[in-house]
Amino acid sequence: MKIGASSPGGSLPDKRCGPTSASAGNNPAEAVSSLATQKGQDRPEAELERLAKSLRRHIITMIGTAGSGHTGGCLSAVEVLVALYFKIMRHRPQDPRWPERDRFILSKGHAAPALYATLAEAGYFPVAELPTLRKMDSRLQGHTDRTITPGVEMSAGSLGQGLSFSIGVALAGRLDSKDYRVYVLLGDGECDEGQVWEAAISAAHFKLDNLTAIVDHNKQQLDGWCSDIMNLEPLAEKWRAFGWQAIEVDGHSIPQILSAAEQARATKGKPTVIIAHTIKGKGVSFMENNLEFHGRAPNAEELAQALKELE
Amino acid sequence: MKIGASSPGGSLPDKRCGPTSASAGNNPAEAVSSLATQKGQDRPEAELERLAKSLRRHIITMIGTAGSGHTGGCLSAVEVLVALYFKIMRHRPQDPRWPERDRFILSKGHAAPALYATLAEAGYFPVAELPTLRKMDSRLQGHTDRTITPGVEMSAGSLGQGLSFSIGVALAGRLDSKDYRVYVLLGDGECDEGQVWEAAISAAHFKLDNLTAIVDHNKQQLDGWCSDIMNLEPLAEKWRAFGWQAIEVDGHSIPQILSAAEQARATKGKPTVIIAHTIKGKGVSFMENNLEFHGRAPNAEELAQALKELE
Amino acid sequence: MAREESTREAYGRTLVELGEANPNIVVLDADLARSTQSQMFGHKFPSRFFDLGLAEQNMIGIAAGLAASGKTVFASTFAVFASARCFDQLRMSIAQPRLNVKIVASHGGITVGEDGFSHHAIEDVGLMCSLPGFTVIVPTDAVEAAQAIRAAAALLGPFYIRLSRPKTPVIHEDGYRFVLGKAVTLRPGRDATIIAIGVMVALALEAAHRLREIEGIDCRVLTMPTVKPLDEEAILQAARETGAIVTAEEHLLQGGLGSRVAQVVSSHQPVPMAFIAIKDVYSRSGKPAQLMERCGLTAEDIMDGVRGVVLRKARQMAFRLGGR
Amino acid sequence: MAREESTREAYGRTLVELGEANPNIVVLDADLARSTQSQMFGHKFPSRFFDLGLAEQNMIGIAAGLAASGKTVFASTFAVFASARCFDQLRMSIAQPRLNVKIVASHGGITVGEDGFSHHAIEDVGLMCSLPGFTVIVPTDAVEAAQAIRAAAALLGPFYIRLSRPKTPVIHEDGYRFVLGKAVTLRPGRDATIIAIGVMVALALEAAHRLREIEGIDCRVLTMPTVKPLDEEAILQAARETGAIVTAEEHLLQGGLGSRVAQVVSSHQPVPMAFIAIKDVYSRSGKPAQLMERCGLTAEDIMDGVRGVVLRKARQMAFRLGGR
Ligand SMILES: Cc1ncc(C[n+]2csc(CCOP(=O)(O)OP(=O)(O)O)c2C)c(N)n1
Ligand SMILES: Cc1ncc(C[n+]2csc(CCOP(=O)(O)OP(=O)(O)O)c2C)c(N)n1
Ligand SMILES: [Mg+2]
Ligand SMILES: [Mg+2]
Repeated sequence: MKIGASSPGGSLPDKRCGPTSASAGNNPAEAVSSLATQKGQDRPEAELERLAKSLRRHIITMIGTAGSGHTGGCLSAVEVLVALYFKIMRHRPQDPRWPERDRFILSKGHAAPALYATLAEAGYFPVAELPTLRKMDSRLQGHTDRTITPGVEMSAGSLGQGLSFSIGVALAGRLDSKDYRVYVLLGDGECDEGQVWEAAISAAHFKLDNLTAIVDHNKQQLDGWCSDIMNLEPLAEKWRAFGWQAIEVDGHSIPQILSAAEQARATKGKPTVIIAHTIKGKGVSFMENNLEFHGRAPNAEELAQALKELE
Repeated sequence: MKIGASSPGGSLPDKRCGPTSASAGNNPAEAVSSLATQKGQDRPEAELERLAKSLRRHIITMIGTAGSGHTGGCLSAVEVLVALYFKIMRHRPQDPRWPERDRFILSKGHAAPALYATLAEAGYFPVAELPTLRKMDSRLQGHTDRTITPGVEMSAGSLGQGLSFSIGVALAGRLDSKDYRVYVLLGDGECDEGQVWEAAISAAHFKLDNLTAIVDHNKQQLDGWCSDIMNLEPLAEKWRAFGWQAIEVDGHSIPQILSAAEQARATKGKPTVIIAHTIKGKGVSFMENNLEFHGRAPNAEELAQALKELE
Repeated sequence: MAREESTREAYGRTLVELGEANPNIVVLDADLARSTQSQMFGHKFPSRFFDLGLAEQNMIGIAAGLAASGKTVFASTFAVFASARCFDQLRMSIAQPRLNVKIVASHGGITVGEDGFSHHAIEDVGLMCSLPGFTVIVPTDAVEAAQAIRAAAALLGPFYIRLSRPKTPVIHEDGYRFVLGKAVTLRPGRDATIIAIGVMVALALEAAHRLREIEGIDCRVLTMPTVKPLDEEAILQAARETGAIVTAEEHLLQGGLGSRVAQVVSSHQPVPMAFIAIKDVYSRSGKPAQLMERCGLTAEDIMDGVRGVVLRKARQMAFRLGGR
Repeated sequence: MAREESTREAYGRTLVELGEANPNIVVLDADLARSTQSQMFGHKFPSRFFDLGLAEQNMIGIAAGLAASGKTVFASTFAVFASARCFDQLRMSIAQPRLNVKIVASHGGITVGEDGFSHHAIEDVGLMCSLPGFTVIVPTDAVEAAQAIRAAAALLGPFYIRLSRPKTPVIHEDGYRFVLGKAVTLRPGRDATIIAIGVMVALALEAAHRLREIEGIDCRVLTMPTVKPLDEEAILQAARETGAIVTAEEHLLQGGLGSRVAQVVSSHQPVPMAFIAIKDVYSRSGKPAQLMERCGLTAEDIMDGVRGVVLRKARQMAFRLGGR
């Protein structure tokens, strides 16, 4: 299962991935806050934007090649993933189960392609592997599978379960006096699931300030706009009433995501949720807010068109 | 399954049970608001208090005789049941499935004995049947069973399910242009269950103003105080953030319950939750706030002592 | 057998017909109406259609409340969510009170394909058969699905109907009449009986055909669309007359058709059996046909099963004739 | 057999012993710690005990997250809630990733008694056997329960252990050693085999004793505490040597021990079988003994089952000897 560190397809040098770099290394003092330690090696915002664009290209190419998959909800989550994997989290692509790593749990498992593209760019496995998505014997399953994909923490695909899992990981961190942080990404439609609210109550009860949830608030679920299918608003108020700090950001603004993560880290005694206002299908004109692309792949023509937009 | 109207054990004359009385009869105009129609036949508050006391005597006797059952959560719900069955709801004890009836759904199914005592006093079946609780072949099951007990709307016992059921009943009322109202009683511990919040979101989404939930907020669940086991506060805020009108009352004050129900009825476009602050084990000194009596029956001695207190 | 239609398309179409005839029908879905095809009803009768979002538990409870108020309720989502995500709700709110709710679940089995294990319902039939009061149906094709859905609508009580994602061959002729609780003999035969359901029926027919052509083994083929209650008569007749049974299902070995048939056979007429079913493992992403092959659900697998039971039956006969 | 202890008491006691030896053990409950006896661990090791309130789904997810982080996790609630209320969570979060979580469920079966059907777990064993990756154990008595819990703690991977509410006779001697995956012969015999689990074991022994005394029928009695994976060897040996099998379980006919044994037997060595199990119906409130009688779970029912299979075996023999 161990794979080469640098991916052939243009991944960033792995020292940029937080404390795996020489400067952050194993020094616990430096490892405490990856946000802090990375201050010095900040890459220009433009580079992150380029990275986001490249993730989007991977995503639509993978899904287009596979012929099925959830395009819209992958594209809306890109900036969140870029911010987490290339700025916020400390992690070691060559050592995916490094015990001190910050954890990212993808609760909205149908956005697996977005996570795979991110992991590949970060160096967990070769970018060349991405086109195997959804193919027989691929490590890149239609929905995440923790047993075969390096860097994937949880098997998902049945929605509503990731926050509970994350609480378990956060509790374990506390029990073992580890200072890793746990990030979990949920869909907004996913917040219909009762288990999310069972979990929300308990995370607040346990005062899990090492846990940050992010809701990809793209306003759509499978059958339509959330406001038509099952109105979630006021979403931030719900989380606050459940004992969480809630921060609303533009989910396509990496600086806003970073500052919310910093605020989450600084907040003691309660978990934080970042409500990331996003656009489903973001980045490709004819996919944006287009319900059809929730669960459908672009055909060859659409793919070509989309890639052109993402040049 | 049909049984005599008046129970041998001192039930109130059935004309007091809302529109089954001659004056309320089948006149739809009068049936619109049972609270209103009953204004004229208000019984003195003292009589309701006597009724509450008598329900408490039934409850502890039934559970004591059965040798098992959930004493505390029955006793905390008594005033709510008295207010509903003897003041608020229009219903016909001789015709338990009367299509126009207001519905009461006991979601916290372990409070079945409290419901049975209420139904017997209202005339659904003889008070003499109460001591068969939990016995083989009794119509009075340990937890409610809609298939055999007159007046029981839902099979319960696995917590967290009654609000969803009630929404179905409320939607059916709307589809059939019936003006019945739906009342559902939940435990506070029960509100840990995610299904309750799935249901809460959807009731608000559907603007079910014919639905009123009541939370028996006795601050205890099975393993301890809610604040220790799984903190629910701020409970009213949670419901409000989920789109409900929330009204907090002293759950042992019948006038407060009545006025909250009136406010619920008058509120259009959203469902209402009445948070009834209660005392678990209410009415028997050594049972009040005594965790032990969540799920245990009084022994002979305790029963005698409790009955003395309730004289 | 040229025509193909998915059973879920038949569902959407039939729902609309039923909705036209019966204003009492209400349809629910849990944010998968565009996949299960319940949306066809929703477009036609928006006031009687409720999409509950991603909340399967709530959907079941609401279905129960509507049914308790006199509605005939259809509730749909993917098979894995319809069974596994809300089992306690099905149990408490629908099965025990025997309320009039029809759970019509699309995307049964592994032919869901690329979505992977989270979306493969491989245990749903067993789970639903564990609910006293439920009738469980796995239609063979779109023709039978439409009729089973009508039968469910016409009868009071809880039903589970398992549909498939892909288009599948239409096997029954237009004149075919589905009878609840009855097996259907698709092919006579004396050497062994294949009892198949759902997408396995076409493969069973193919296996029987090839066994006859190549090896001269004469297989009876039954479909048993009503998995609960079973047509015990047909099973025992097959056991008596053919002396060997192979079951074939797109489901775990545990709790499904095969395990139910084995209990009937063992109780009355023990004969050699083989079970074509998914072994104790979760599947992965892949094309439906690839997954069927990996999971041992091909015509060849059925043929192997038949060869095995026929051999064991022959040994048993020889033993009988030879005495000990 | 004079001593009685409930298997859940054995659980509480064993958990504390395990917790002392292994600081890596974490215990969860869902507001039933005072009933499941997990509270004994909670009192001793409050920092490693989490009571999650009435939230079974969340409990399973949290268990998975803890296990994925290296903890050995025990999670308890009543059997009906542990299986039916969170099946999809068990499937996704624990079974498929094969995480190290031990679901120890108390209050299995109908011996729960007066609480009624909502609290009677009659389908849990079948459900849990539908989860690839899970080992499923129904201990016979408190002695075996303690050992099974230790065995589960010592092995990586998901376990389901079903315990009972009432005190039950201690059947195994103190020197007894539980071996995972192995049946235990409690009594030799040649005419038929009774395979029993849980509270049915004592009744099976009684039935065997009385059949021998009164009718001269010589029954082998096996317990099969590991319901998954089954000890196929012991089953087939019993089929070969005694030619007739009766299973006995406090569980639905559907999906339980009997259905699993029937598949093994039919696949290799078909013999007459009878199934002592709960027919397709929910039970009600009553004393455990009354419910057992109503549901056909008594020593007499087992005896009837044995008489039936012995008769069918004899007929089959006669048929064999006589030829056709
Ligand atoms: C429990 C469950 N029910 C239903 C589905 C089918 N499903 C897949 S994606 C989806 C919509 C999810 O909406 P949202 O969480 O908003 O995701 P996003 O918009 O980010 O794609 C649904 C219903 C599922 N995967 N899991
Ligand atoms: C789904 C489910 N989980 C667990 C139980 C066991 N149980 C019965 S009562 C109870 C506590 C309920 O607390 P609360 O809702 O506050 O009831 P009350 O205090 O009014 O008695 C529990 C955990 C159950 N009946 N259903
Ligand atoms: Mg969305
Ligand atoms: Mg309470």
